[in-house]
Amino acid sequence: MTGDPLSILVWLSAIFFLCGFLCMIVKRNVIGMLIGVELILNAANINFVAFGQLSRLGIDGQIATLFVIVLAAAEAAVALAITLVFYNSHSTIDADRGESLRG
Amino acid sequence: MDPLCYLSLLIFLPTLGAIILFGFPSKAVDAMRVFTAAITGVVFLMTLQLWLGGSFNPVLGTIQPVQEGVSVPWIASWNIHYRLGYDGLSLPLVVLTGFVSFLSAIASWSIQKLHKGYFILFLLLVTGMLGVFLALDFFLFYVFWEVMLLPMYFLIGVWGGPRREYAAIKFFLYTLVGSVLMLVAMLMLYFASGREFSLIGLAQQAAAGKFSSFEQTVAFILLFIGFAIKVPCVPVHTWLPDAHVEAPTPISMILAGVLLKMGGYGILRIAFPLCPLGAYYSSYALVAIGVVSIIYGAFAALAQTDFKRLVAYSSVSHMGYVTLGIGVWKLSEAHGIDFWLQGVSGAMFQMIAHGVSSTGMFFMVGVIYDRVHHRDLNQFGGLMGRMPLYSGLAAGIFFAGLGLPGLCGFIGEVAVVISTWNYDPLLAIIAASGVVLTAGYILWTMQRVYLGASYKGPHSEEIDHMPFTAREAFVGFTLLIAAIYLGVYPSVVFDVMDATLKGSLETLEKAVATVGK
Amino acid sequence: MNDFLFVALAVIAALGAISVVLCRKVVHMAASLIVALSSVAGIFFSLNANFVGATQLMVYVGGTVILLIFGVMLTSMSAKAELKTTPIEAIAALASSVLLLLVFTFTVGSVSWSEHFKLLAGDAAVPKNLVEQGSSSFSSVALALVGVRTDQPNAHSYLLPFEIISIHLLVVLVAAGYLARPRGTQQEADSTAE
Amino acid sequence: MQPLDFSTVIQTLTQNAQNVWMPHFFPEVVVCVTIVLILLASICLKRTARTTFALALIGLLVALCGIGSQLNVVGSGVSANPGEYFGGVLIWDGFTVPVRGMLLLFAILALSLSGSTMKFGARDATDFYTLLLGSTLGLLVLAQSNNLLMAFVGFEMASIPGYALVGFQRHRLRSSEASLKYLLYGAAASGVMLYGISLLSGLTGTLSVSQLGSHVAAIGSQATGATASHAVIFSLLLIFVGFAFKLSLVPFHFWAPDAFEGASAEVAGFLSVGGKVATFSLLVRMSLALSGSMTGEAAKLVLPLGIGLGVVAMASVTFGNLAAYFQKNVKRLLAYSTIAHSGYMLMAVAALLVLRSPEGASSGIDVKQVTQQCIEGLVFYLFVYVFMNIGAFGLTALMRNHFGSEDLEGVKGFGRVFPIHGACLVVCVFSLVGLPPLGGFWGKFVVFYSLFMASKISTFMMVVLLVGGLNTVFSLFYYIGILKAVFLGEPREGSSSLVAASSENGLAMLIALPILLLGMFPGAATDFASEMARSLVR
Repeated sequence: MTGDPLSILVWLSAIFFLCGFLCMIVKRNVIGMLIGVELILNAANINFVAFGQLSRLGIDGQIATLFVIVLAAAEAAVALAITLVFYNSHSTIDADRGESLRG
Repeated sequence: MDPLCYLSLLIFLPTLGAIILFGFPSKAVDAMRVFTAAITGVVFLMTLQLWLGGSFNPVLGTIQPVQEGVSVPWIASWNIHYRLGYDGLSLPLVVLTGFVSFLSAIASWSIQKLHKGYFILFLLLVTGMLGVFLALDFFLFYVFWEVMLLPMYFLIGVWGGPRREYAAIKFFLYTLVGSVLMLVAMLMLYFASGREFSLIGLAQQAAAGKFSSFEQTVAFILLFIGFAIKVPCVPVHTWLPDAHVEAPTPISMILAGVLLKMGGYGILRIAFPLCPLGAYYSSYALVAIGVVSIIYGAFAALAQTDFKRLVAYSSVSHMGYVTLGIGVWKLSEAHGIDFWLQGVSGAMFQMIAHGVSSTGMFFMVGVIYDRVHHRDLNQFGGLMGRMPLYSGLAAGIFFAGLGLPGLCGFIGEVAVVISTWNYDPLLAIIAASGVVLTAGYILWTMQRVYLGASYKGPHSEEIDHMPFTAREAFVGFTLLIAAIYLGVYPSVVFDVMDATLKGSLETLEKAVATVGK
Repeated sequence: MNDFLFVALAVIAALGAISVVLCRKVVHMAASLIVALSSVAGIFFSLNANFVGATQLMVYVGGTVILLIFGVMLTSMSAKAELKTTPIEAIAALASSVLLLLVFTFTVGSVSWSEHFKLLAGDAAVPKNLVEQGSSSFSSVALALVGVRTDQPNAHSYLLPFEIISIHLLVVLVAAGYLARPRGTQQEADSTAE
Repeated sequence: MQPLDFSTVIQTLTQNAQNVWMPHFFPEVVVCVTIVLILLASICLKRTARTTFALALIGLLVALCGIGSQLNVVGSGVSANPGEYFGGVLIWDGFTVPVRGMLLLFAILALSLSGSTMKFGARDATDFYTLLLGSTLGLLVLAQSNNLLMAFVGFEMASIPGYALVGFQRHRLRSSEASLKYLLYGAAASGVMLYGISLLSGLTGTLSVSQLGSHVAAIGSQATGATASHAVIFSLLLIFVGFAFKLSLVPFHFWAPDAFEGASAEVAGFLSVGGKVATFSLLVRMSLALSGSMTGEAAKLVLPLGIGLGVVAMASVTFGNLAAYFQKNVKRLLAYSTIAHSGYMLMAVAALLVLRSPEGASSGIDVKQVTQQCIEGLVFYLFVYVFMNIGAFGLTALMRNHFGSEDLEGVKGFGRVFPIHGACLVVCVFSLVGLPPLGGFWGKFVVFYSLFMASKISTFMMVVLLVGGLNTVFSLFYYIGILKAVFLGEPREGSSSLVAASSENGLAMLIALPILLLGMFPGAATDFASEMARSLVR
């Protein structure tokens, strides 16, 4: 790893991505998985801002981040609503408990 | 009338009838029966008009009414044409289609349920069959080939016997495999020829050596498998006994009388002219498959106790002569194409003859099945006494199937066996022994069914309740007369096709000879 | 100083992200997430991306995470609810993370970025360091969102996504509203097909 | 830094509105306005499901008319001024205009279908139609985006309402479960895709799709090229995950059967088709950009990419068909068939990449022409698919309404009780199998043809072609299972008195007729498709 700030940021975002990915795999709880998604989206955000500020991408990077933040918020809202519906009907938010759809 | 309109009308008249049938009230069963019979009758007359109406010149040996076939562009950007036409190869089969459709429409009186759907699908089927024989564009041919599948699936699957669903899907599946292979071959040739779908154009390109021998071989194998399934040749014949046994009587008649001929027709119309080299290289395989089919079919027929299954296996055996006759292609300095021409003519005649005799045999099985509700050969016997007229007609038709001289089955088989002698005497002897086996199982069957003490098996009382009707007698008589006529006066068929076959075989010979032996 | 802060923030962010994975309790996960996201916001500030940093703090940390915590509370998962990981899952996770790390190392990680851009760009547009970034990034971001680009005249203008996302938010609101609406309030709602 | 005052901004905005929004993006504007109107109407007017339905339908029809007036761009292209808008965020040309038309047409079909088969209260109707239109808007954006960020926005706009639509039947356990699964997989896939986008944009320094190729080529030609090229491949793979998810390609298909079984049949029909049309439109654009202008080292990527797509396509087709065979539920069966059909469509893209690879260019074929041929096939396939799949799902909805079941066991004899529905189902199902003279056959035919052309470059494509062909045969097994149940099975006691509403019959025939016509007279449609391809590949 070099001391180049861009490299540091790319590696940071890789770690975020990895952690998010692991969250999706390891956690069975819906909220846990959604947190994983947030991490992945943030990984992308770090990249966007880093490439925007430190390389050619320019303000496109910042704008992309803004959009991602807004979309993530919207997604989180719907996700929570769906989780609630699921919880109301299944009394659990363990994603593996949904057994009726298999095959 | 403009020939294009006339041929289109011929093909689509049954479809039109099917649409009109939609409007019939479901209760008017008799009206639907008569209507369907009338439509197919008109179709039959129209096919006769093609043959006897003076528009067909048998001496020409080319596609008629116009050299290239009458056509309009269909999908212009793909160079696909709606191209129709007929020659000595297809005309006999077109007439046969009209004939068999008409008779099986009459035989369809015996259908007991969901009449409207049955007759609609029946008429659609007729459209598909006529289309296959009249199409001169590969793509159009393919479309009609598949169009015929859909009604057939339902006709077997809904109106068939106890194992109808199994039989229907099996039939469908086998044919679909074949047509997918055909599709690949079609794409190959289309690509290699520079976007050409016209069968005549493709054949010309093939004759001019435009396709490489690798392409021709691959395409031929693909095409041949596709058609062999329909014929059916032995390794891929297993759909046939099931489909025949489970199908209702009129549909069995169509299956045996027309559908099987599409295989032979396809080989002669498409596989050979489009891939002459491939065909030449594979000729020994064809002959071998033909011989195996003859013997295997005959032995299998001997082993059957189900009357209809026996007739079905006899079809496998009889159609083996077709494959055999087509395949006996040997370049020889001495005789040129004489022997091969004889084989192919014999095969063609065999197709027509089989169309008449096996249609009749299936009909005869159906007539007795309608009464006694079983087909177990071991429980038959002595029908001659109970139903003398029926038994007499049946005997005549079975003799035709047996290949008795003077009846239609004889000529084709003899011609094929003789030409095989030139190809390979051993195979000829084996093929000839098939004739003996055929005689064996047919005579044995006749003895088991018709002779002996008066029938006392299951439902014997029904025979008295349901006498042999005039309608059934009409069908039987017509078929028997046709069988005798073809047997006594075979040149009626040979005259039509001689010039065409000779011309196309010479072209093939030339195409192969240029490449070198 | 700035560089030191930058590196420190990056380390904190990375640790936060890792602890999200390692924590077993949902609430702890959410707390770690807040730490990680806030440090990322700090990094954005130190990169002169002030607008984005502020948004990150307000919307992400202030909104999304709170939403998630609400979710935890509403579904009455007792805040202590533990999420156990079976050994097989742990092994699978370990294996896939090692695999992914390897992939990263050999693809993204091995690109020498400064070299890459020097060669790629060949123009002056590439800033050499953090300070060189224009301090105007706030207004240029805002203007690009309404379709006026001040930095590069023919670059993408984000008027359309900006506008259309408002409709999207409206639709999302409707969706969330529908799903969250109690069922009992409207009888005919239950006569949905089947 | 140029002077920035308020009036400049306002001026830009109005100019945009006058010159770009209204003439070019009229349909999108109309859809936006319709969404707002529906919500307003639900506040102001007396709420009935019918008013909302009418509003939504009128909105979509007006939007479709807007497309109709733009169609002259196809082929001619010059007078209507195609090009990139909003600084290249969106593209508006002879390809996207008809694709958007297709999407709108499809939305109209889905809307009419759900309007006539789903029975819900006024309040739910408002929400349902809003979500449907919102998702459609996302698809429209996705189909014409020329910017990776915009594509992501489109993806999310189409998906998020989709999650809610799947869970629309809140009282059903399966519905909420399905929507949760769909959501989790979808969110993960879009996150991965976004990460890929961020990497790719960082590596290339652009978000523009149309400039992607030249930028990637620039990377490949420089000293650090080797490692950077690896990174490019990695990021492309990540992006492809998002596409594959949306297209339910193996191995990202897990959500499809669950989501489609849990959702109502109408919604399943909507999700299965809409996403494909829009995503393939973008995928084609990306493939063209990637393969077109690349030279040197980077160009070597194209052939492996094409072959990779071919492998994915084969896997999808085979898996979809095999898995469908074991299904007892019609919706689930159709879900697997969707997976298979995605595979068939992907074959066209794979062929396109193979043909445009350097190996293709050096083999003496007319690359432009064969590329057009591939796109033509794909477009035609998509167009037929719109009808046949929505038809199949719609008829499943009718089965559910009349027979109260969506299981093969439960719908026995449906075709006998409702002969018109039955006939339409035959058309849809046989078209899905790909039998002539139905549209689906022609779709497969043109796709197979492009594979055949590609097999001249890479023999592997012949394998793909054969696998595709054999799968057509496999697929018969399970498709015929539907027909077997519907026609060969005996109807249940008492079902013979059921009568179908004439509106249902009308709708079913309206969907089945184009399939038949497209099969019998595909000429006009293929010509149009090739015009579209021509305006994409100049």
